[in-house]
Amino acid sequence: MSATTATPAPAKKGDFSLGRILLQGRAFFALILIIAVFSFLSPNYFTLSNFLIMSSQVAIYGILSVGMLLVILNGGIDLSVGSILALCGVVAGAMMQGVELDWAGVILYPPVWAVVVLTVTVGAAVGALNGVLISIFKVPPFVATLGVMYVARGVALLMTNGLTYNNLRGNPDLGNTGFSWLGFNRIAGIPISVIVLATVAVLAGLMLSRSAFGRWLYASGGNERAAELSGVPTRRVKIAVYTISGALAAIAGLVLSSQLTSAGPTAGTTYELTAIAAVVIGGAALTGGRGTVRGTMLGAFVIGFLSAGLVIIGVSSYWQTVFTGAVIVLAVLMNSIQYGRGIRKG
Amino acid sequence: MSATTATPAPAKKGDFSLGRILLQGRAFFALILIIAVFSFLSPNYFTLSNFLIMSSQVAIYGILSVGMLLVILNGGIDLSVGSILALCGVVAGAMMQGVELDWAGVILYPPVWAVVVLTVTVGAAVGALNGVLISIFKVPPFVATLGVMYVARGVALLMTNGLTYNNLRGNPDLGNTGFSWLGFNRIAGIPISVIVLATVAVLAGLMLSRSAFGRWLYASGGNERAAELSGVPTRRVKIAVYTISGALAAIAGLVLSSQLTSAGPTAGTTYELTAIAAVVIGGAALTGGRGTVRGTMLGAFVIGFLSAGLVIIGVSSYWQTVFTGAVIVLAVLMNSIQYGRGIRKG
Amino acid sequence: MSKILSGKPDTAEVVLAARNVAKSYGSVHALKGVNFDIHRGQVTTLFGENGAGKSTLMKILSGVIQPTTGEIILDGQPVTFASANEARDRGISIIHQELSLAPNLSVRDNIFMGREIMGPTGVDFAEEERQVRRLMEELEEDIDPLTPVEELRLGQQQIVEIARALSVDSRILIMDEPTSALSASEVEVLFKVIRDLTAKGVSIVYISHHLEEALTITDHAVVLRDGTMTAYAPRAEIDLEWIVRNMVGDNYDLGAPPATRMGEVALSIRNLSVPDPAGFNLVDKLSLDVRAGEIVCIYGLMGAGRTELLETCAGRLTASGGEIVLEGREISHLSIAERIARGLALVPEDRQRDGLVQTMTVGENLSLASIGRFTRGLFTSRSAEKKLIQDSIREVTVKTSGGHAAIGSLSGGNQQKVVIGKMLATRPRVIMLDEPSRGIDIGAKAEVFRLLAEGAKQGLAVIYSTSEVSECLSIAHRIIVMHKGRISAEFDSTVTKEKIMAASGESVAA
Amino acid sequence: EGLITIIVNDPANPYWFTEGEVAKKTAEELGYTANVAAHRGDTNTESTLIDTAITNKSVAIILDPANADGSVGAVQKAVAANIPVILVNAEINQEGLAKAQLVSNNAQGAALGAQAWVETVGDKGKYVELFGAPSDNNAQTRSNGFETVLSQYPDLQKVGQEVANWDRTQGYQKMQSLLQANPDINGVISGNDEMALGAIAALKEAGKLDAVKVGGFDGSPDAVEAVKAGELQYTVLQPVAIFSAEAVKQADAVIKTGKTGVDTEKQLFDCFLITKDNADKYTAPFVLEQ
Ligand SMILES: Nc1ncnc2c1ncn2[C@@H]1O[C@H](COP(=O)(O)OP(=O)(O)OP(=O)(O)O)[C@@H](O)[C@H]1O
Ligand SMILES: Nc1ncnc2c1ncn2[C@@H]1O[C@H](COP(=O)(O)OP(=O)(O)OP(=O)(O)O)[C@@H](O)[C@H]1O
Ligand SMILES: O[C@@H]1[C@H](O)[C@H](O)CO[C@H]1O
Ligand SMILES: [Mg+2]
Ligand SMILES: [Mg+2]
Repeated sequence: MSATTATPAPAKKGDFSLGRILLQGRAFFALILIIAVFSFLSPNYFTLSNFLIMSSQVAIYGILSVGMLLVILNGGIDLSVGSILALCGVVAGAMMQGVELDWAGVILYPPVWAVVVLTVTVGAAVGALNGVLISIFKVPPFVATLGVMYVARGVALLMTNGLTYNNLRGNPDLGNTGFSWLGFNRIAGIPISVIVLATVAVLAGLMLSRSAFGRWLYASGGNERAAELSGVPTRRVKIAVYTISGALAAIAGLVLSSQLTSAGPTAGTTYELTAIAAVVIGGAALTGGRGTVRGTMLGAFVIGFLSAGLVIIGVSSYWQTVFTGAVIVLAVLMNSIQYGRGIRKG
Repeated sequence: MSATTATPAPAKKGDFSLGRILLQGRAFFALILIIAVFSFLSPNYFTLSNFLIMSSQVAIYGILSVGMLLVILNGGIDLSVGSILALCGVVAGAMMQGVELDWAGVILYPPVWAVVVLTVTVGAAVGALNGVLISIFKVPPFVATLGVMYVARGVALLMTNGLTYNNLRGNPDLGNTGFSWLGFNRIAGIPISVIVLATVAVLAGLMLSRSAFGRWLYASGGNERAAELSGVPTRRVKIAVYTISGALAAIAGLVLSSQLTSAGPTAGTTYELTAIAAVVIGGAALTGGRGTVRGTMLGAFVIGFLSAGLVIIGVSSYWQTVFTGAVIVLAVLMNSIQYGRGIRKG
Repeated sequence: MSKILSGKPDTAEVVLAARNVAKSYGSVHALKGVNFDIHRGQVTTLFGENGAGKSTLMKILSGVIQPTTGEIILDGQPVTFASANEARDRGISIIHQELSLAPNLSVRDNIFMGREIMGPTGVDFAEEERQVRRLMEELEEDIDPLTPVEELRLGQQQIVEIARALSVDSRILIMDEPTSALSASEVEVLFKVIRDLTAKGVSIVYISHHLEEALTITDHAVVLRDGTMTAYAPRAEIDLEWIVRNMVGDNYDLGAPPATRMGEVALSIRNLSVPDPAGFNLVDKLSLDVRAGEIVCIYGLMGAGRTELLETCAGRLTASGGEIVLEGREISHLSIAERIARGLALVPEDRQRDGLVQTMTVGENLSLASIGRFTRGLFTSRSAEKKLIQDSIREVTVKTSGGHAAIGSLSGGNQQKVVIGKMLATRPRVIMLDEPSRGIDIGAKAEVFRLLAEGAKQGLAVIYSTSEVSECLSIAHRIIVMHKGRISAEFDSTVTKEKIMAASGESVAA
Repeated sequence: EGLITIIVNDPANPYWFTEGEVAKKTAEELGYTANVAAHRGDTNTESTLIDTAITNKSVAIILDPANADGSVGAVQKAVAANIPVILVNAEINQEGLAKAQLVSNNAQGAALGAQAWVETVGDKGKYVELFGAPSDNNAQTRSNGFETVLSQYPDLQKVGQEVANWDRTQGYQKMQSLLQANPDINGVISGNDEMALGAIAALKEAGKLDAVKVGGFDGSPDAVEAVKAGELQYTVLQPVAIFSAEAVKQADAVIKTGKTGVDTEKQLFDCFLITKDNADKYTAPFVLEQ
């Protein structure tokens, strides 16, 4: 996932791995510091099993953050991801309960793969709605996604009448078991959710650094007009970006409801803020055009490892709130000090 | 509160009042429409007493929105207002309960005016912290205020240990009665909170349209570098703007705790989003430099009258969520269609 | 509608033509029915005042905007372009007047964005980089393809813009003021490239306010005025006087150094140094005194450090050593606002970035730096402000429908006048202008210089920087040449162009 | 007969959902019209809803208060407008305002739960507790009730307590971290069912559900399912269906006679234990056939 495209300082070919990482963001140090401090404070922190569990908690935020990164690179913001997560969880839940076809008088139980595909499609569609509002109807991203945030949440509540779908395990007789695989299984000891996160991150990283689409994304985030005049299909890029963000929110919703084996309409409230925080801690600029997947992953892990650590050492939930805020500001403060230097004003 | 400064289209002198209002924002139509529809649906909507009650509900959001408008005009955003509101409510509550001076072995009961002054000072100080982080340490506004949002909330929770202060009526023996005046009394039949809102709005409108500071604010929101080179003290303006926003959040906190005669640390959650929505529905641009107090007031009333109306006609709370989102998008969509026309890209 | 005032149509093949093209923005008629021909393998130059409609016409020919009425004829066939992309596919590309680069991307990414060279595993970065290196060699610029564009100075960014247009291999290349930020030697290189291109049959449209420079390259000249074509002629029939007469209807004169009474030293710069983060000094122990009533011109190549010198005096940058003394008082510790209040004003180089507040009206921009002048007590006085704005508009002759017009509706040159007017409204004792003539037409330029001369007669001290030698030889009493942060020579107004250029470290243009 | 305004906390929790539905149904059976609104724990929203109830000329308000201290003002306002208020599920810390406060006997329920919990977990070992929203008195009352019983067993050691705000996802995440900090626990006691269900998901994922026993509180349908499946040891049924209906009936009495017909303002409704043994008697949400 190296992204030559957007490293703040021009990177020479030689100093690839370490030097680059050190330079790239203080988020890396923040993470090391967090791990060191908590390992010192609790013997249970620095264990493989804890890292795996923490990573699987990070997975939800991490997947959202990757979508958020794309949106932010494009110069936008997506406040609706938490609601889309909930809506998609509920949609999946509804399908697992069976889709009643009134006119045919039958109840269909789609197989899990179909549930997954349909759910991701719903997420993508809601994301595309954001994209269309923003790129065609010129509604500012903050407002469009704020509106969709309310609407999606409301629809999720209406669909379930406020209640939570509980039975997502499926039924062998109906051929729709397997939903909990995402949340429960492990491959080579690694939780599936972590593997999903890694896959999403690697694909997004490749896309950003290797594909034409990636360059278009950075270009339209950096100067939309210039990009447009150079032949970048900026509108399509924008719609695509929000669509991807919506699809990733759907994936996060699937992972979360699989972990909980239940899906409720109030899930994911305020997750958009956490995702944005991860992206920004990871060194991306909210003005667009600057940021990397690697940074964002670091940001997500900083937040996840911090909050898990605070629970493990038994800090009161109020202090957890205070620390989270302080770390967000401090991590970004360090980042902006770094950006400030050596760059010509402009 | 007329603000020539930011009308999108060049306004001729003649068509002052009506034509201007009609042009200025579809928010006005949205408001009329909302009032018309609900008056039709419920006999209880179109009554003086209901308008006064609804206006006193709008007061809280309205006061926050005025602060938010200043911040947004300056090209920033303030996510911390909801938390500051809660923190200040709690601070006021704590003072009303008496300040224990351990070393002196006495409990001080400051008079209400002192409580008000001190609380507003606390709000202004937290706001100034935002301002300093943003202008001196160059932390992006979204992040700085997101961090402060968590920290302020956490501090409020810690101060009360999660509980709510109940007894804000004071005690005649202690000479600290009168706190509920803000929330309960009326002057000439108009609730004090509405009068506070009107005062805040008129002062802010005058400041924006007639004072040098107002001009500085629009200028630095429109192009900070150019403003700076024209002698605008852009840093001081920025700090001032966040300080005012913090102080207004404190005032909103006082009004709210006075209305409720109690102050809890979880008050005001997500109010920042409502305030932002009001500002944007009122025609301000999130990129800074464009917006008026009148528009923002219209935006706040649109949101307040809509949600009150939905409750009055007994729409389910899920549909309320859906409608709120839809109205936000639609109002802004109409606004951006208007902006889109006739303006040369920058 | 258009009248051919002189000359007859050239025999060379017309590849692209506009027929009766008109464009209106609401009540503004930017073009009022223009005919315009581009000939194969030749350079057609378009002259005209600011706001004459040159850029508008070019944007129409390159598909960026669509005409209100009229036709575009490509190779004899009427065509319509829905986008710049479509026009580019048909072999037409354009270098825009305002830079259109993504600052966050590297030079390579900017040149190839939207036109990626694809390899088996995605974008073929190596091939793109190779091509960029070749282009840079051709343009004789030492710019690394991987440098982020935001780290380049303006002139280099303009080179990138040119390289991007060249990389397309178009048949028709439109250049809208491509040299406004280039030095004379860079312009020379560009002209060499243009000659190579025309030799290969590429047709060029060239727009510039540097009239003499443009005359050295052009094959045909077309003059636009108020959205109408007023003259056409082949190279053989035109000279400077012809252009100016057709452009502004009158002859012009940049003026001569005014006879003023030189007073005390108004601004004294002593041993001033400004460091670059990279280590060297952008301004290197520079000393300069300017007296009241004196006009000083600073000439230098791109990167000579003029902008840094002036911005440091204005207070935007901090010096690492030395003193700035305004009328006998050291002002290094003062803020920008305080310096303005003491009578030191700067008209910045980049009007879009540093000069104008795009969200404000013409009037609000004009009054922005002198709010104190119309504030009574707590509040501003509407009538006093209005008067100030009207005076300013008259004084610097801004072509606008009035103070309430949106700043973006003005042409580039008129926007420039607003920036100058804004700083003059502060009633400065010393005014510094960084490249005040960038992108403004000859008439406006003459007006600006007349204004400065007027000011000087009343005791104003004037410092302006320029990259055009002829501007040094107009109203300046004294000409300073800067090179690598130092003063390399100092002349009085009787000096020749050649001497100035030699002192700047520039090879004298042919 | 007039409008009865019913204000619940957040219908996204099945408990409050039932509370609203039952109240509404009862009111309609008695010939009233009814609106159900939700304040979602925000005292300001609650105050707004009370305003609306006044505007709508409601004849009575059934309120599940948002905050023991913070809701006093809102209730006062309704009382000042001469609208009788009946509180359900949660209390306010002031008597004499509401006509009645109908709540489950949280202390009794907590004791009942803790007893059952000791029976399944045993009298020694380590456990953690999931705590509800601190703004709700019920959270502390239940926690105290648990403590009273469990502290009698010296070999039972509480090694952790986390606030999970009555929420399933938070219960899940907090449980995951608690498990890391205390891998050797053998019991979890939870202030409500939603948090317990979150904890169960975390335990399942960690493969520890067999070793760690979980107890819930509320008697929500999902929890009863979990009890039947053997994943949750028990849940304490709050008679919400009973007292919501009762609240409306008392409101009706107040409207018609001026009195609730019950002597005390605070009326406690005893909770019932649901275990595998009697889970089949759970016939409708929050209803246990006796
Ligand atoms: N989008 C627009 N909206 C309104 N007016 C416009 C717009 N674009 C151009 N104009 C007007 O059209 C006229 C022609 O502008 P144009 O940019 O073509 O001038 P130009 O000849 O290129 O001038 P310059 O030498 O300053 O670049 C000007 O009066 C300008 O104000
Ligand atoms: N001695 C030097 N060595 C290398 N680079 C230099 C040196 N001096 C200046 N530069 C480059 O030139 C830039 C200074 O450009 P600046 O804009 O100040 O020059 P200028 O004389 O104002 O030219 P312009 O006509 O562009 O305004 C610096 O940012 C730096 O990159
Ligand atoms: O008593 C109720 C229920 O336990 C619910 O689950 C959460 O809120 C409490 O007030
Ligand atoms: Mg032009
Ligand atoms: Mg310069």
